Amino acid sequence: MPVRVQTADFDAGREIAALRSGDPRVGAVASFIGTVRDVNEASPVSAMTLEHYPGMTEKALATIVAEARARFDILDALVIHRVGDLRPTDQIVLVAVTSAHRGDAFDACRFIMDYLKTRAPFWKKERTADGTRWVDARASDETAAAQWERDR
Amino acid sequence: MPVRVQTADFDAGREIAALRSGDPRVGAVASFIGTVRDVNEASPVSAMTLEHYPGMTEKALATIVAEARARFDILDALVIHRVGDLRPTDQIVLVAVTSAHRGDAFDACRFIMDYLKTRAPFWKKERTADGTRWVDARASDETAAAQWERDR
Amino acid sequence: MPDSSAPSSVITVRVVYLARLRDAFASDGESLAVRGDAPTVGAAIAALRARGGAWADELAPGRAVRYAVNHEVAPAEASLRNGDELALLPPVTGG
Amino acid sequence: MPDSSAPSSVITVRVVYLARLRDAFASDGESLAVRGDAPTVGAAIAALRARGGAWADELAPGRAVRYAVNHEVAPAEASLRNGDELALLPPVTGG
Repeated sequence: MPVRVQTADFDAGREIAALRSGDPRVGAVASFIGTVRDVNEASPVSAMTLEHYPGMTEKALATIVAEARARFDILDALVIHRVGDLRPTDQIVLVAVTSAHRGDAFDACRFIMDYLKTRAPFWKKERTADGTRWVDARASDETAAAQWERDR
Repeated sequence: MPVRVQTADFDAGREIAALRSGDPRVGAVASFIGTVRDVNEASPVSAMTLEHYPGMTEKALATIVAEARARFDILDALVIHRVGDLRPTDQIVLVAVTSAHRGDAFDACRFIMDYLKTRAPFWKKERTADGTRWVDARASDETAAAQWERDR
Repeated sequence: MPDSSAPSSVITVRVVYLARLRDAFASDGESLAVRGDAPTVGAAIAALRARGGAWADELAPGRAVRYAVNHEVAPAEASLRNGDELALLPPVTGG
Repeated sequence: MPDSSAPSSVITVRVVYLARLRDAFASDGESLAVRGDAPTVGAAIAALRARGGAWADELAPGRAVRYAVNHEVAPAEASLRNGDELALLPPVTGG
Protein backbone atom coordinates (compact mmCIF):
# COMPACT_ATOMS: atom_id res chain seq x y z
CA MET A 1 0.00 0.00 0.00
CA PRO A 2 1.66 3.24 -1.12
CA VAL A 3 0.06 5.44 1.56
CA ARG A 4 -0.12 4.82 5.30
CA VAL A 5 -1.29 6.96 8.22
CA GLN A 6 -0.32 5.52 11.57
CA THR A 7 0.54 6.34 15.17
CA ALA A 8 3.41 3.83 15.23
CA ASP A 9 6.96 4.77 14.28
CA PHE A 10 8.45 3.38 11.04
CA ASP A 11 11.78 1.85 10.09
CA ALA A 12 12.83 4.07 7.18
CA GLY A 13 15.63 1.74 6.07
CA ARG A 14 13.35 -1.27 5.93
CA GLU A 15 10.62 0.66 4.11
CA ILE A 16 13.04 1.97 1.50
CA ALA A 17 14.55 -1.49 1.02
CA ALA A 18 11.10 -3.01 0.60
CA LEU A 19 10.08 -0.35 -1.91
CA ARG A 20 12.97 -1.13 -4.29
CA SER A 21 13.33 -4.78 -3.34
CA GLY A 22 13.95 -7.08 -6.25
CA ASP A 23 13.25 -4.55 -8.96
CA PRO A 24 16.35 -4.39 -11.19
CA ARG A 25 14.83 -1.52 -13.17
CA VAL A 26 15.45 0.75 -10.16
CA GLY A 27 18.59 2.87 -10.42
CA ALA A 28 17.60 5.69 -8.06
CA VAL A 29 15.82 5.90 -4.72
CA ALA A 30 15.11 9.38 -3.37
CA SER A 31 13.68 9.67 0.10
CA PHE A 32 12.74 12.24 2.67
CA ILE A 33 12.19 11.95 6.40
CA GLY A 34 10.56 14.79 8.33
CA THR A 35 11.38 14.90 12.04
CA VAL A 36 10.21 16.91 15.06
CA ARG A 37 12.49 19.84 15.90
CA ASP A 38 12.84 21.15 19.44
CA VAL A 39 12.24 24.70 18.32
CA ASN A 40 9.76 26.42 16.02
CA GLU A 41 9.51 30.12 15.30
CA ALA A 42 12.13 30.71 17.99
CA SER A 43 10.18 28.99 20.81
CA PRO A 44 11.30 25.74 22.41
CA VAL A 45 8.90 22.89 21.66
CA SER A 46 8.64 20.04 24.16
CA ALA A 47 6.05 17.91 22.36
CA MET A 48 3.46 18.00 19.61
CA THR A 49 0.27 16.31 18.59
CA LEU A 50 -0.46 15.57 14.95
CA GLU A 51 -4.13 15.50 14.08
CA HIS A 52 -5.64 14.51 10.77
CA TYR A 53 -9.02 14.08 9.06
CA PRO A 54 -9.58 10.34 8.86
CA GLY A 55 -11.15 9.29 5.59
CA MET A 56 -9.85 12.31 3.69
CA THR A 57 -6.19 11.90 4.60
CA GLU A 58 -5.49 8.64 2.78
CA LYS A 59 -7.48 9.86 -0.21
CA ALA A 60 -5.56 13.14 -0.37
CA LEU A 61 -2.19 11.38 -0.11
CA ALA A 62 -3.17 8.82 -2.76
CA THR A 63 -4.17 11.67 -5.07
CA ILE A 64 -0.81 13.36 -4.55
CA VAL A 65 1.06 10.12 -5.30
CA ALA A 66 -1.06 9.53 -8.41
CA GLU A 67 -0.24 13.05 -9.58
CA ALA A 68 3.48 12.42 -9.03
CA ARG A 69 3.21 9.22 -11.09
CA ALA A 70 1.51 11.12 -13.90
CA ARG A 71 4.10 13.90 -13.94
CA PHE A 72 7.33 11.96 -13.41
CA ASP A 73 8.83 8.76 -14.76
CA ILE A 74 8.88 6.81 -11.52
CA LEU A 75 8.55 3.13 -10.68
CA ASP A 76 7.05 3.23 -7.19
CA ALA A 77 6.35 5.61 -4.33
CA LEU A 78 5.56 5.36 -0.65
CA VAL A 79 4.20 7.85 1.89
CA ILE A 80 3.99 7.11 5.61
CA HIS A 81 2.69 9.87 7.88
CA ARG A 82 2.37 9.55 11.62
CA VAL A 83 -0.38 11.05 13.78
CA GLY A 84 -0.76 11.39 17.55
CA ASP A 85 1.74 12.52 20.16
CA LEU A 86 5.33 13.10 19.09
CA ARG A 87 8.47 14.47 20.70
CA PRO A 88 11.58 16.22 19.36
CA THR A 89 13.71 13.93 17.15
CA ASP A 90 10.69 11.68 16.46
CA GLN A 91 10.02 10.79 12.84
CA ILE A 92 6.88 12.37 11.34
CA VAL A 93 6.83 11.48 7.67
CA LEU A 94 8.61 9.30 5.14
CA VAL A 95 8.39 9.79 1.39
CA ALA A 96 10.36 7.41 -0.83
CA VAL A 97 10.37 7.18 -4.62
CA THR A 98 12.07 4.75 -6.98
CA SER A 99 12.95 5.46 -10.59
CA ALA A 100 15.42 4.38 -13.26
CA HIS A 101 17.17 7.77 -13.01
CA ARG A 102 17.80 10.24 -10.23
CA GLY A 103 16.20 13.31 -11.78
CA ASP A 104 12.69 11.88 -11.71
CA ALA A 105 13.23 10.29 -8.28
CA PHE A 106 14.33 13.61 -6.73
CA ASP A 107 11.61 15.61 -8.48
CA ALA A 108 8.82 13.24 -7.51
CA CYS A 109 9.96 12.99 -3.90
CA ARG A 110 10.09 16.75 -3.53
CA PHE A 111 6.80 17.21 -5.37
CA ILE A 112 5.05 14.79 -3.02
CA MET A 113 6.45 16.57 0.04
CA ASP A 114 5.52 20.02 -1.28
CA TYR A 115 1.97 18.93 -2.02
CA LEU A 116 1.64 16.99 1.21
CA LYS A 117 2.63 20.13 3.11
CA THR A 118 -0.16 22.18 1.52
CA ARG A 119 -2.89 19.70 0.60
CA ALA A 120 -2.97 16.78 3.01
CA PRO A 121 -5.25 17.33 6.04
CA PHE A 122 -2.74 17.20 8.90
CA TRP A 123 -2.43 19.76 11.67
CA LYS A 124 0.30 20.17 14.25
CA LYS A 125 -0.38 21.39 17.77
CA GLU A 126 2.80 22.23 19.67
CA ARG A 127 3.40 22.27 23.39
CA THR A 128 5.68 25.10 24.52
CA ALA A 129 6.39 26.77 27.85
CA ASP A 130 3.40 29.07 27.14
CA GLY A 131 0.97 26.20 26.60
CA THR A 132 -0.25 24.59 23.40
CA ARG A 133 -0.65 26.32 20.04
CA TRP A 134 -1.75 25.29 16.59
CA VAL A 135 1.16 25.68 14.21
CA ASP A 136 0.70 28.39 11.58
CA ALA A 137 1.00 27.43 7.94
CA ARG A 138 4.18 28.75 6.32
CA ALA A 139 3.91 30.97 3.29
CA SER A 140 7.06 29.31 1.94
CA ASP A 141 5.18 26.00 1.72
CA GLU A 142 2.53 27.57 -0.50
CA THR A 143 5.28 29.09 -2.63
CA ALA A 144 6.98 25.70 -3.01
CA ALA A 145 3.76 24.02 -4.11
CA ALA A 146 2.86 26.87 -6.46
CA GLN A 147 6.25 26.47 -8.17
CA TRP A 148 5.17 23.05 -9.43
CA GLU A 149 2.05 24.60 -10.98
CA ARG A 150 4.22 27.12 -12.80
CA ASP A 151 6.63 24.38 -13.96
CA ARG A 152 3.84 22.17 -15.24
CA MET B 1 33.59 10.68 8.82
CA PRO B 2 31.30 12.26 6.22
CA VAL B 3 32.85 10.47 3.21
CA ARG B 4 33.53 6.77 2.80
CA VAL B 5 34.69 4.66 -0.14
CA GLN B 6 34.32 0.94 0.47
CA THR B 7 33.73 -2.42 -1.17
CA ALA B 8 31.30 -3.52 1.54
CA ASP B 9 27.57 -2.89 1.29
CA PHE B 10 25.95 -0.34 3.62
CA ASP B 11 22.78 -0.26 5.73
CA ALA B 12 21.11 2.91 4.47
CA GLY B 13 18.56 3.03 7.28
CA ARG B 14 21.21 2.74 9.96
CA GLU B 15 23.44 5.35 8.29
CA ILE B 16 20.57 7.83 7.99
CA ALA B 17 19.53 7.22 11.60
CA ALA B 18 23.12 7.74 12.78
CA LEU B 19 23.45 10.96 10.77
CA ARG B 20 20.48 12.63 12.44
CA SER B 21 20.74 10.78 15.74
CA GLY B 22 20.14 12.91 18.79
CA ASP B 23 20.15 16.25 17.00
CA PRO B 24 16.84 17.99 17.76
CA ARG B 25 17.70 20.81 15.35
CA VAL B 26 17.09 18.38 12.48
CA GLY B 27 13.68 18.71 10.84
CA ALA B 28 14.50 17.26 7.42
CA VAL B 29 16.59 14.37 6.14
CA ALA B 30 16.94 14.01 2.38
CA SER B 31 18.69 10.96 1.05
CA PHE B 32 19.52 9.26 -2.19
CA ILE B 33 20.53 5.69 -2.96
CA GLY B 34 21.92 4.78 -6.36
CA THR B 35 21.52 1.12 -7.35
CA VAL B 36 22.71 -1.12 -10.19
CA ARG B 37 20.15 -1.53 -12.98
CA ASP B 38 20.02 -4.67 -15.11
CA VAL B 39 19.95 -2.65 -18.29
CA ASN B 40 21.88 0.34 -19.62
CA GLU B 41 21.49 1.97 -23.01
CA ALA B 42 19.12 -0.84 -23.98
CA SER B 43 21.62 -3.68 -23.28
CA PRO B 44 21.18 -6.18 -20.46
CA VAL B 45 23.86 -5.82 -17.81
CA SER B 46 24.80 -8.88 -15.75
CA ALA B 47 27.46 -7.28 -13.52
CA MET B 48 29.68 -4.24 -13.20
CA THR B 49 32.96 -3.22 -11.66
CA LEU B 50 33.37 0.19 -10.07
CA GLU B 51 36.89 1.53 -10.19
CA HIS B 52 38.16 4.68 -8.54
CA TYR B 53 41.34 6.69 -8.08
CA PRO B 54 42.44 6.05 -4.50
CA GLY B 55 43.77 9.17 -2.82
CA MET B 56 41.84 11.55 -5.04
CA THR B 57 38.41 10.03 -4.47
CA GLU B 58 37.99 10.88 -0.79
CA LYS B 59 39.43 14.34 -1.41
CA ALA B 60 37.05 15.01 -4.31
CA LEU B 61 34.03 13.85 -2.30
CA ALA B 62 35.05 15.89 0.74
CA THR B 63 35.38 18.96 -1.49
CA ILE B 64 31.89 18.40 -2.88
CA VAL B 65 30.43 18.04 0.62
CA ALA B 66 32.27 21.20 1.75
CA GLU B 67 30.85 23.08 -1.22
CA ALA B 68 27.33 21.86 -0.33
CA ARG B 69 27.84 23.06 3.24
CA ALA B 70 28.94 26.47 1.96
CA ARG B 71 25.97 26.83 -0.40
CA PHE B 72 23.14 25.40 1.67
CA ASP B 73 21.96 25.70 5.25
CA ILE B 74 22.55 22.10 6.30
CA LEU B 75 23.49 20.44 9.56
CA ASP B 76 25.34 17.34 8.39
CA ALA B 77 26.00 15.27 5.29
CA LEU B 78 27.20 11.79 4.47
CA VAL B 79 28.46 10.15 1.28
CA ILE B 80 29.20 6.44 0.99
CA HIS B 81 30.32 5.12 -2.39
CA ARG B 82 31.08 1.51 -3.12
CA VAL B 83 33.82 0.20 -5.42
CA GLY B 84 34.56 -3.27 -6.78
CA ASP B 85 32.23 -5.86 -8.27
CA LEU B 86 28.50 -5.23 -8.14
CA ARG B 87 25.40 -6.89 -9.52
CA PRO B 88 21.94 -5.63 -10.50
CA THR B 89 19.93 -4.37 -7.49
CA ASP B 90 23.14 -3.81 -5.47
CA GLN B 91 23.53 -0.46 -3.76
CA ILE B 92 26.22 1.82 -5.23
CA VAL B 93 26.01 5.13 -3.42
CA LEU B 94 24.27 6.77 -0.47
CA VAL B 95 24.01 10.52 0.01
CA ALA B 96 22.18 11.79 3.09
CA VAL B 97 21.78 15.36 4.30
CA THR B 98 20.19 16.79 7.43
CA SER B 99 18.83 20.31 7.80
CA ALA B 100 16.26 22.25 9.78
CA HIS B 101 14.09 22.59 6.66
CA ARG B 102 13.40 20.43 3.65
CA GLY B 103 14.39 22.90 0.94
CA ASP B 104 18.05 22.97 1.90
CA ALA B 105 18.11 19.22 2.59
CA PHE B 106 16.73 18.40 -0.87
CA ASP B 107 18.93 20.96 -2.63
CA ALA B 108 22.14 19.85 -0.92
CA CYS B 109 21.43 16.14 -1.51
CA ARG B 110 20.81 16.70 -5.18
CA PHE B 111 23.78 19.04 -5.51
CA ILE B 112 26.10 16.44 -4.00
CA MET B 113 24.80 13.75 -6.36
CA ASP B 114 25.07 15.99 -9.43
CA TYR B 115 28.66 16.94 -8.57
CA LEU B 116 29.61 13.41 -7.59
CA LYS B 117 28.39 12.22 -11.00
CA THR B 118 30.63 14.65 -12.86
CA ARG B 119 33.60 15.30 -10.54
CA ALA B 120 34.35 12.29 -8.38
CA PRO B 121 36.84 9.84 -9.95
CA PHE B 122 34.71 6.72 -10.29
CA TRP B 123 34.32 4.65 -13.44
CA LYS B 124 31.88 1.87 -14.22
CA LYS B 125 32.75 -1.09 -16.39
CA GLU B 126 29.73 -3.18 -17.33
CA ARG B 127 29.55 -6.84 -18.27
CA THR B 128 27.03 -7.54 -21.02
CA ALA B 129 26.44 -10.42 -23.43
CA ASP B 130 28.97 -8.76 -25.77
CA GLY B 131 31.74 -8.58 -23.16
CA THR B 132 32.80 -5.73 -20.93
CA ARG B 133 32.55 -2.03 -21.72
CA TRP B 134 33.39 1.20 -19.95
CA VAL B 135 30.22 3.14 -19.38
CA ASP B 136 29.98 6.38 -21.34
CA ALA B 137 29.44 9.60 -19.46
CA ARG B 138 25.93 11.02 -19.92
CA ALA B 139 25.58 14.52 -21.30
CA SER B 140 22.56 14.96 -18.99
CA ASP B 141 24.87 14.63 -15.99
CA GLU B 142 27.00 17.53 -17.20
CA THR B 143 23.84 19.54 -17.79
CA ALA B 144 22.63 18.83 -14.26
CA ALA B 145 25.92 19.94 -12.71
CA ALA B 146 26.13 23.02 -14.93
CA GLN B 147 22.68 24.07 -13.73
CA TRP B 148 24.10 24.62 -10.25
CA GLU B 149 26.77 26.93 -11.66
CA ARG B 150 24.08 28.98 -13.37
CA ASP B 151 21.98 29.06 -10.17
CA ARG B 152 24.90 30.13 -8.03
CA MET C 1 -51.28 29.30 5.91
CA PRO C 2 -48.87 28.19 3.14
CA ASP C 3 -46.69 30.76 1.47
CA SER C 4 -47.67 31.52 -2.10
CA SER C 5 -44.15 30.84 -3.43
CA ALA C 6 -42.89 27.26 -3.91
CA PRO C 7 -41.70 25.83 -0.58
CA SER C 8 -37.93 26.09 -0.14
CA SER C 9 -36.31 22.66 0.19
CA VAL C 10 -34.15 21.74 3.17
CA ILE C 11 -31.22 19.34 3.26
CA THR C 12 -29.19 18.12 6.20
CA VAL C 13 -25.42 17.86 6.00
CA ARG C 14 -22.88 16.64 8.50
CA VAL C 15 -20.42 19.45 9.26
CA VAL C 16 -16.97 18.51 10.60
CA TYR C 17 -14.73 20.98 12.47
CA LEU C 18 -11.01 20.24 12.48
CA ALA C 19 -7.99 21.35 14.48
CA ARG C 20 -8.12 25.05 15.35
CA LEU C 21 -11.76 25.32 14.30
CA ARG C 22 -12.78 22.45 16.55
CA ASP C 23 -11.16 24.30 19.47
CA ALA C 24 -12.70 27.63 18.48
CA PHE C 25 -16.22 26.18 18.19
CA ALA C 26 -15.74 23.74 21.08
CA SER C 27 -17.28 21.11 18.80
CA ASP C 28 -16.02 18.43 16.44
CA GLY C 29 -19.10 18.69 14.25
CA GLU C 30 -22.85 18.80 14.00
CA SER C 31 -25.82 18.22 11.78
CA LEU C 32 -26.76 21.35 9.88
CA ALA C 33 -29.92 22.12 7.97
CA VAL C 34 -29.31 24.08 4.78
CA ARG C 35 -32.23 25.72 3.01
CA GLY C 36 -32.62 26.63 -0.62
CA ASP C 37 -33.35 24.97 -3.96
CA ALA C 38 -29.67 24.71 -4.93
CA PRO C 39 -27.78 24.63 -1.62
CA THR C 40 -24.06 25.25 -1.81
CA VAL C 41 -21.05 25.10 0.49
CA GLY C 42 -21.17 28.89 0.58
CA ALA C 43 -24.80 28.84 1.80
CA ALA C 44 -23.87 26.49 4.64
CA ILE C 45 -20.94 28.68 5.63
CA ALA C 46 -23.15 31.79 5.55
CA ALA C 47 -25.63 30.06 7.88
CA LEU C 48 -22.82 29.25 10.34
CA ARG C 49 -21.33 32.73 10.12
CA ALA C 50 -24.72 34.26 10.93
CA ARG C 51 -24.47 32.77 14.42
CA GLY C 52 -22.00 35.53 15.31
CA GLY C 53 -19.23 35.18 17.93
CA ALA C 54 -16.49 32.68 17.13
CA TRP C 55 -18.47 31.61 14.05
CA ALA C 56 -18.42 35.07 12.56
CA ASP C 57 -14.76 35.55 13.48
CA GLU C 58 -13.36 32.26 12.23
CA LEU C 59 -15.47 32.17 9.06
CA ALA C 60 -15.15 35.87 8.18
CA PRO C 61 -14.46 36.47 4.48
CA GLY C 62 -10.73 36.41 3.88
CA ARG C 63 -9.97 33.92 6.67
CA ALA C 64 -7.96 30.99 5.34
CA VAL C 65 -10.46 28.15 5.65
CA ARG C 66 -10.85 25.46 3.02
CA TYR C 67 -13.83 23.21 2.51
CA ALA C 68 -14.05 19.51 1.72
CA VAL C 69 -17.23 17.77 0.61
CA ASN C 70 -17.20 14.03 1.12
CA HIS C 71 -13.42 14.10 1.66
CA GLU C 72 -12.55 16.10 -1.45
CA VAL C 73 -11.57 19.78 -1.46
CA ALA C 74 -14.45 21.83 -2.87
CA PRO C 75 -15.00 25.54 -3.63
CA ALA C 76 -17.70 27.67 -2.01
CA GLU C 77 -19.76 27.29 -5.19
CA ALA C 78 -19.93 23.49 -4.88
CA SER C 79 -23.41 22.00 -4.49
CA LEU C 80 -24.44 20.17 -1.36
CA ARG C 81 -26.77 17.23 -1.27
CA ASN C 82 -28.65 15.70 1.60
CA GLY C 83 -26.33 13.56 3.72
CA ASP C 84 -23.08 15.11 2.44
CA GLU C 85 -20.16 15.55 4.83
CA LEU C 86 -18.84 19.12 4.77
CA ALA C 87 -15.52 19.64 6.52
CA LEU C 88 -14.00 23.00 7.46
CA LEU C 89 -10.22 22.83 7.24
CA PRO C 90 -7.79 25.38 8.63
CA PRO C 91 -4.51 25.70 6.66
CA VAL C 92 -2.76 22.34 6.89
CA THR C 93 0.59 21.94 8.65
CA GLY C 94 1.64 18.31 8.28
CA GLY C 95 4.85 16.84 6.96
CA MET D 1 80.47 20.14 -26.30
CA PRO D 2 77.81 22.08 -24.32
CA ASP D 3 75.08 23.91 -26.22
CA SER D 4 75.42 27.69 -26.14
CA SER D 5 71.84 28.16 -24.79
CA ALA D 6 71.05 27.48 -21.13
CA PRO D 7 70.56 23.78 -20.49
CA SER D 8 66.90 22.78 -20.41
CA SER D 9 65.87 21.33 -17.04
CA VAL D 10 64.21 17.91 -16.70
CA ILE D 11 61.73 16.79 -14.08
CA THR D 12 60.24 13.39 -13.47
CA VAL D 13 56.54 12.95 -12.72
CA ARG D 14 54.49 9.89 -11.94
CA VAL D 15 51.75 9.48 -14.55
CA VAL D 16 48.64 7.47 -13.60
CA TYR D 17 46.30 5.97 -16.20
CA LEU D 18 42.78 5.24 -15.08
CA ALA D 19 39.86 3.15 -16.32
CA ARG D 20 39.55 3.23 -20.12
CA LEU D 21 42.97 4.84 -20.51
CA ARG D 22 44.63 2.11 -18.46
CA ASP D 23 43.11 -0.46 -20.82
CA ALA D 24 44.03 1.54 -23.92
CA PHE D 25 47.66 1.98 -22.86
CA ALA D 26 47.89 -1.47 -21.20
CA SER D 27 49.52 0.30 -18.28
CA ASP D 28 48.40 1.71 -14.96
CA GLY D 29 51.15 4.32 -14.96
CA GLU D 30 54.77 5.15 -15.44
CA SER D 31 57.54 7.58 -14.63
CA LEU D 32 57.77 10.30 -17.24
CA ALA D 33 60.56 12.79 -17.82
CA VAL D 34 59.29 16.21 -18.81
CA ARG D 35 61.72 18.73 -20.26
CA GLY D 36 61.56 22.51 -20.24
CA ASP D 37 62.14 25.39 -17.84
CA ALA D 38 58.48 25.71 -16.91
CA PRO D 39 57.01 22.26 -17.48
CA THR D 40 53.23 22.05 -17.59
CA VAL D 41 50.58 19.37 -17.73
CA GLY D 42 50.15 20.23 -21.39
CA ALA D 43 53.85 19.57 -22.07
CA ALA D 44 53.59 16.16 -20.45
CA ILE D 45 50.50 15.32 -22.47
CA ALA D 46 52.22 16.47 -25.69
CA ALA D 47 55.15 14.18 -24.94
CA LEU D 48 52.80 11.22 -24.48
CA ARG D 49 50.78 12.07 -27.59
CA ALA D 50 53.99 12.15 -29.65
CA ARG D 51 54.35 8.40 -29.11
CA GLY D 52 51.61 7.87 -31.70
CA GLY D 53 49.27 4.88 -31.76
CA ALA D 54 46.86 4.63 -28.84
CA TRP D 55 48.58 7.61 -27.23
CA ALA D 56 47.88 9.87 -30.16
CA ASP D 57 44.30 8.57 -30.43
CA GLU D 58 43.28 8.76 -26.79
CA LEU D 59 45.00 12.07 -26.14
CA ALA D 60 44.06 13.78 -29.40
CA PRO D 61 42.88 17.37 -28.92
CA GLY D 62 39.16 17.38 -28.32
CA ARG D 63 39.09 14.01 -26.56
CA ALA D 64 37.40 14.27 -23.16
CA VAL D 65 40.31 13.65 -20.81
CA ARG D 66 40.78 15.55 -17.58
CA TYR D 67 43.98 15.93 -15.60
CA ALA D 68 44.65 15.81 -11.90
CA VAL D 69 47.91 16.91 -10.28
CA ASN D 70 48.49 15.48 -6.83
CA HIS D 71 44.81 14.45 -6.62
CA GLU D 72 43.32 17.80 -7.62
CA VAL D 73 41.83 18.55 -11.03
CA ALA D 74 44.18 20.84 -12.97
CA PRO D 75 44.10 22.54 -16.39
CA ALA D 76 46.63 21.90 -19.16
CA GLU D 77 48.35 25.16 -18.19
CA ALA D 78 49.10 23.96 -14.64
CA SER D 79 52.78 23.74 -13.71
CA LEU D 80 54.41 20.43 -12.91
CA ARG D 81 57.17 19.96 -10.35
CA ASN D 82 59.55 17.11 -9.88
CA GLY D 83 57.81 14.22 -8.10
CA ASP D 84 54.25 15.33 -8.90
CA GLU D 85 51.58 12.75 -9.62
CA LEU D 86 49.77 13.49 -12.88
CA ALA D 87 46.63 11.45 -13.45
CA LEU D 88 44.75 11.16 -16.74
CA LEU D 89 41.04 10.78 -16.09
CA PRO D 90 38.44 9.71 -18.63
CA PRO D 91 34.96 11.20 -18.06
CA VAL D 92 33.76 9.90 -14.70
CA THR D 93 30.72 7.64 -14.41
CA GLY D 94 30.19 6.94 -10.72
CA GLY D 95 27.09 7.39 -8.61
